[in-house]
Amino acid sequence: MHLALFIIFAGLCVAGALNLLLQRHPINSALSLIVVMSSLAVLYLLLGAEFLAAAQVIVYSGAIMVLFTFVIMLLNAGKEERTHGSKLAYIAGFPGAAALLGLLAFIFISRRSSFGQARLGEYLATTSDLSRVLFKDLLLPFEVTSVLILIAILGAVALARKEH
Amino acid sequence: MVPIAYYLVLSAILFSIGVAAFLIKRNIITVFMSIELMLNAVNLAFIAFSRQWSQVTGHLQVNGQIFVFFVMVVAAAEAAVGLAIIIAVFRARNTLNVDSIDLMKL
Amino acid sequence: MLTDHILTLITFVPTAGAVVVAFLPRKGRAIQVFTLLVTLATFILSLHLPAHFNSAQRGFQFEENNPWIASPAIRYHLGVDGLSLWLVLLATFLGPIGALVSWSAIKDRTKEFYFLFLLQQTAMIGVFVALDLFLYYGFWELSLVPMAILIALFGPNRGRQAAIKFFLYTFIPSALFLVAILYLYAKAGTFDFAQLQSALAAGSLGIAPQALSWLSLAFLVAFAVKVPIFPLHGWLSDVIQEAPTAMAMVVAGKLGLYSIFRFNLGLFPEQSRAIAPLMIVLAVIGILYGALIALAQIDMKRLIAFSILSNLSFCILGIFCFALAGLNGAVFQTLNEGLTGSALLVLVSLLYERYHSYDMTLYGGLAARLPWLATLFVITSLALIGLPLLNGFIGEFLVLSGSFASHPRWVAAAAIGVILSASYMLWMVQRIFYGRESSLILNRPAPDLNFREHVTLWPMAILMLAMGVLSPYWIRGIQSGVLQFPAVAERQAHGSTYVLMHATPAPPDPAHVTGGGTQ
Amino acid sequence: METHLIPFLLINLAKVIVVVVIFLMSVAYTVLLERKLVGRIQNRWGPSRVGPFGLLQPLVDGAKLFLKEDLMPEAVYRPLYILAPIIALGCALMSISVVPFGSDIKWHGVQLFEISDTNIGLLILLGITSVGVYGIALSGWSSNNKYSLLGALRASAQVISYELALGLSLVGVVLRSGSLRLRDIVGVQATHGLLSWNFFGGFQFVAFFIYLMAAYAETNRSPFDLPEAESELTAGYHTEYSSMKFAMFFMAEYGNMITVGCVATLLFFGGWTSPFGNLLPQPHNQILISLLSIFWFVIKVFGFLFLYIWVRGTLPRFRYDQLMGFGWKFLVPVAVANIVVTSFCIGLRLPMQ
Amino acid sequence: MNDALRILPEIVFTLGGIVVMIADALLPKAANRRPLGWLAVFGALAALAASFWQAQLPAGTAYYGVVQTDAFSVFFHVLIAGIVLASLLITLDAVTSATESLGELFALMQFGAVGMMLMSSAVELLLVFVALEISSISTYIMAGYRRKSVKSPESALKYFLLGSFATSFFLYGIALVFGATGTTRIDAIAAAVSQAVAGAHINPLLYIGLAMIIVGLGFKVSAAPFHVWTPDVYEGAPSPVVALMSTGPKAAAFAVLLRVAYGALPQLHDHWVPILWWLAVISMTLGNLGALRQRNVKRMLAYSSIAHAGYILVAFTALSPDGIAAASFYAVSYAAMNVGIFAIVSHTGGYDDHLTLIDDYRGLAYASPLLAAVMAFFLISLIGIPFTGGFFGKFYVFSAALNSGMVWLTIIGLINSGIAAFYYLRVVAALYSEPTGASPIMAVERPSFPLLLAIFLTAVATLILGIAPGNVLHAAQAAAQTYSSVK
Repeated sequence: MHLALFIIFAGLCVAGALNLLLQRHPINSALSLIVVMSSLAVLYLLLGAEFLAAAQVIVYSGAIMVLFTFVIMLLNAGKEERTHGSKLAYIAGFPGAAALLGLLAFIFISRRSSFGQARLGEYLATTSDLSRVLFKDLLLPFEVTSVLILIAILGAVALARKEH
Repeated sequence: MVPIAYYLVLSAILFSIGVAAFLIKRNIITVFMSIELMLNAVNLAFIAFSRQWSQVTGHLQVNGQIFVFFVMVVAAAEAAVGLAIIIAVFRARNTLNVDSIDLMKL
Repeated sequence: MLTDHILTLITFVPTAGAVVVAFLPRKGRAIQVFTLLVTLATFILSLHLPAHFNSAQRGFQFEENNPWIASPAIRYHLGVDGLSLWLVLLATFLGPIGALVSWSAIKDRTKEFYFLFLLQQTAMIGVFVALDLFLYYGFWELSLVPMAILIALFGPNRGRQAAIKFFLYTFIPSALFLVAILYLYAKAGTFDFAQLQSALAAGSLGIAPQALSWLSLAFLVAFAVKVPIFPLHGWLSDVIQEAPTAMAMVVAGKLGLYSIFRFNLGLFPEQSRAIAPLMIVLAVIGILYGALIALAQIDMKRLIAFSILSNLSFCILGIFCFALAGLNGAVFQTLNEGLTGSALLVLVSLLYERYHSYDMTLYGGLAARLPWLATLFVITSLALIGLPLLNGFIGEFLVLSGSFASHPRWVAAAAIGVILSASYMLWMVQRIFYGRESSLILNRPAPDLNFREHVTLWPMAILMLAMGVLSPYWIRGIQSGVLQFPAVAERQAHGSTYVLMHATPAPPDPAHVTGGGTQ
Repeated sequence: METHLIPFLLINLAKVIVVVVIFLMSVAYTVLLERKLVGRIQNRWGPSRVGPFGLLQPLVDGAKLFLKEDLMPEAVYRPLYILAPIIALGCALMSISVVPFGSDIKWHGVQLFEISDTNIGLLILLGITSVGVYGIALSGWSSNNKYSLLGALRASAQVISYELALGLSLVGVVLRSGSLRLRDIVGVQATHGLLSWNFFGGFQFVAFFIYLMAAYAETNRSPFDLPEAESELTAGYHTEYSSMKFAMFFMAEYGNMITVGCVATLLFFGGWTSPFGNLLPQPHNQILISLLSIFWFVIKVFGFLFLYIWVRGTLPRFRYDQLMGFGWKFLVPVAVANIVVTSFCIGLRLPMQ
Repeated sequence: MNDALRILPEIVFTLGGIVVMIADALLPKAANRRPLGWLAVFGALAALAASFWQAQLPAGTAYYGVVQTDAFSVFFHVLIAGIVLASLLITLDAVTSATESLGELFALMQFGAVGMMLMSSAVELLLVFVALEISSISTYIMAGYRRKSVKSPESALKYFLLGSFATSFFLYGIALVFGATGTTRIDAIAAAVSQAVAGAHINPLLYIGLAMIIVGLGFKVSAAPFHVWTPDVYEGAPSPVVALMSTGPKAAAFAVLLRVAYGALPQLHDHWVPILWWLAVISMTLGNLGALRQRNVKRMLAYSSIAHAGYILVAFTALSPDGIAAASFYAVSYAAMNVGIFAIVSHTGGYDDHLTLIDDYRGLAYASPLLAAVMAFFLISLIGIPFTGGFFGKFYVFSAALNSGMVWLTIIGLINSGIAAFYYLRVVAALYSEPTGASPIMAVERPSFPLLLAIFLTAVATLILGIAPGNVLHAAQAAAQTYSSVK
């Protein structure tokens, strides 16, 4: 069942990602990305990260991507124009990305035994497991994110404010 | 039972698609979305590695998962700021095409 | 206290003066007067050096050697020997002259001018006295900046281009020079000249011979540009043309030549000898080429520029013949060039101040109107040509005689340069001062030298005569410096001072090479 | 995992069907309830023709909506136009899946009164509600209509803004129970009846009011129903919708109302537990116990629905800037303050436990 | 409490930012925001003092080993506090509250400093990441602060997109390193790697992870070929902000790179040295060649900053304590001169950048001899003329590289610095040329007190670093001792 679920949702992920790449309308891209993110949430569940699965849905699908769609709607973004941007992007970008993928995939596959197998229900990380590490070992990074968020708020306010 | 390597390969695929999309998409918002896709790929890698190390050490390792938590927070902050910037640019230029944002030539 | 830190004082009094200048009011003559006083003070201070210099003693005198930076090991190490002694004096001597000659030539932005002028003064003196390679490089590079800025600021026509040209010509080789210094430091762990010298001579650094050749080449190219030596002289005429007189006086010659002496001969005797044939050829080409081009000039400053090139090539010839006489002559000729060339530039600038042109064809028959100027012009020209009794003769004679034995053919060719130089100088004198009075002269009546100009020129003229007549006094000091070069020291055993020497390469004798400069 | 796969799936399927049917029915009757109540508040009768007291009205309404012609405007972006109501209703239905309706009773190892019992039930609820906004947003955008778009924009901004306050208001409750599992949260409120409810005993009334207001905004209900403000935007995001698709939006809205009510009940009012704690004699019959628990649950949820409708009938609509200001400048700071105070209280009490 | 002392400067900056932010909210709308700037300046001063104070703490970690106070982090703390202080002084009068929301800007600068400081002291890659984002996001925002201009949001956008792109790479790199070693702590990674090296089975993921981390940080320090954003961003962003972002985040990113290279993966130096070697060469060359073509002062300085990043990378290849010290020292001297020159550019160019071309600067010496002189001084320092910080930094960097046998790198680098002289000199020459007609440069005002103070401080720092670098050098060398176990 694990494998079946994996194949289904991994397939959804890849399909969504490719769709993001191929669609020309930003809203379609956004929706494909939501599909990717939600499927990833399921994969997280399969890997035993239930808190993160929920967080994934809440934060990514529920907040970040809503923001994206909101902005797409607000700016009434139309279809992508087919301008020919930098040729370099095509010349170097695709092979580069493909090379990266090939390299990583090769390593992952060739060393797959060293990574082990994931079984359903094993190593389930509960919220309290996470919080124990979060509030002890990683207390400072956690506290510091507050500064980050403060900056984001300040920035959004400062940038979005109307000129007086 | 699924080899964790599959998850990692998936993450590599998503990351590469993200990179490609970043480079070839022409709409700013979509470009930004491809960054989000890359971050998601990273998250998957973190969780998979976290699981791998749980297996290697024999007890639960959550450090990788916590990383993901932070990435999410950061991504949210980034999205807020980034979209504010995009709106500001749109106000000034009335376009969302990357190639049109060219008042300053490289 | 004064004697302990005399070199520091001499070097940095101009800097202190520059700082004060920065705060002086622009109105009135305060800046000029102050600068003159500072340069005079420096000159007087520097007189301390020959007064207390012991020419019998080998090695450096008036040394100051304090740690500056712990790691990398950089020391504040100053000192003079016979080689640098007169060059320091020449620099400080030209200081007041430069201030005087700029007195009325520089009318606006005086503060900038004198500030940079004094800084340049520090840099030049610093180059001559620094014995730590880092410190030396500092002064060396620093000497470029005020020069370049002043050229850019005060160049009448193409100042900016000339300045940039000058800077790039000198700066890029300097970069390689720095690589060489760093390489030496990496190998030896010290920047100290004396330590490096002994270590290199002992061959204890484990540097491959090929690397040593490259190192010496890096040094040489940087210096050669600054001299300049024949194919690297592209900047010279432009800079001489564009630079204010006080800068044109010092831009060429002594810094580069001194450095070749000090470092190429001092640190890389073997390699210098290896490259000597090439350098001699270049020197002779430089002599002839400079002279020939000078013959074709109608612009006085360009003519002087090429004559400088020609004259400096004599020094190169003297250096790379590796004969004591030639080396002595080269140092002497360096001094000559500094003096005579400066005097000539001052004179031309005085003409320009009066008639606003450097075009020789516009002049004519000035001798009757400006007898003093004409007199001094002639004296200087004769000195440059190498008339016996004047300084130029001694230098050229020593160089030619020193190198004749080893390279007779090339030296014969170089001797043609002497004749050529006589012709273009005399031609210039003839064109400007004799013949029919030109319309320019007629239309623009101008006074003869005023008091300030007399004060500027006569010391130089007297010095030319003094150096010509009392040459042994100078040579003694110079020789004490020259003798300590490993290249020379080994031959000193079988040859008296003025005797010609052959230049067969011989392995350095460790007993001699450690003799100089380490105490 | 004691159970075999097949019975497990079958029981779960049955649960889902039952819950969905009941849920949809209650949605229908909530509509009726609203019409009736508002009618009373406005001094009218409300629907009264179809069936006794108009009880059959929802069925008729439903039939009408189904039979109506499904208009597909020319300029809409079809895929999304169709997808939007599905998302809206889907999310509304999904969110009920983690809600426990009654006490902890298992049959064949399967929880009877809850479709899915997970450790992170609360988070899943939040997640699903947060996804629900796409329904509105996409509907507005794909309709290609100014009013719809404005309504959708308003809705998404509003939902994003209030989600923050909503989430923060729940933190106090989670702190008190130390779990994200809804059953655990109810569990800590079960001991002393009313007194141990989070609302009273947990001193989470501030949180509750924040939750309440945020929930109104989240569900686009009056007084925060700006996205469909008929005086300004015709019908907001669903202007272009008709027939079945409109009905789906309609059902989603009321479904969300019910879910919100359920959540409030679970988090603040002790869920299915009796308000009187042990004061009332406990029946020994398992079935009675479970029925009783469902009874209490339904009563409480009904109370909320009543409150919803009551508010709608009495309060005027906010202005948009007021809405945003209220959310960001009042609710969020108060919610944060509530978290700080609560965690201090819990922190001080902990050593004694 | 002890833990808190180890992040004292960060705490001071955070509090400073919060105070400014709240004060900004409490002030009436029309009120002048300038006092907030002074408030922020005092915050920065306090942070500077706190950083100095930290020097006497014994080296050690805090918060369960995620931050480390040692000579290295103290060095960078002081540097960053200094940079922020100077940048605040520049901002104080450059930006008026009439045009922008000043309070937020001051708060952002301080918050950004928190991130930069934490980057230099973090020994846990997670914290590094969060800190990096703090510093990056705050600079993204500040780059787009000049809303009247069209270029400013554009520059913010480019910076943002490419910066986030780089962050993803950095993050993926961390993930791979984590996958290979099972930890994200610098020391634990080092231990795991040396174990792997000893057992001769190095996980290839490490290599890719390392490369990706370098790519990510390469973007942040604007090393070529990851530099494409730099010119546009510097051109569009307000000059006072450029003063900060061209130095502060860069210094911090270099600190991270040092920690990663020398702290976590010294065993892999065979692999990262060649990468950094090429990055250094490409950065220096592209930076200088790019700068040659520029007519806009800010763009020219942007390309110059790419070249300077290259010089710093040269120091990395030295693989010796001297290399670390040289990189640290160069970061200081670059900060001094670059902040200084942007102080002047921000004043003469104006907040709206109405004077941007090199030709526009013609005749500054006539309008304001002092500004021109100081600017020339900074330019000369950027060229690397002796007795300036720029020279000593370059000297030290190349000395360290040569000591490790990097002869070609040194030659390439120094030839580059020779080429670089050309474009700096063009500006110097322009400064001292006669202005053409009614040049607007003649209307340049006298700088206000805070700006003068900033210029003075940076100029003095540049000079001292050139003449008496002893103390800073000593501190840098002490910092380098933290990772002296290289090789």
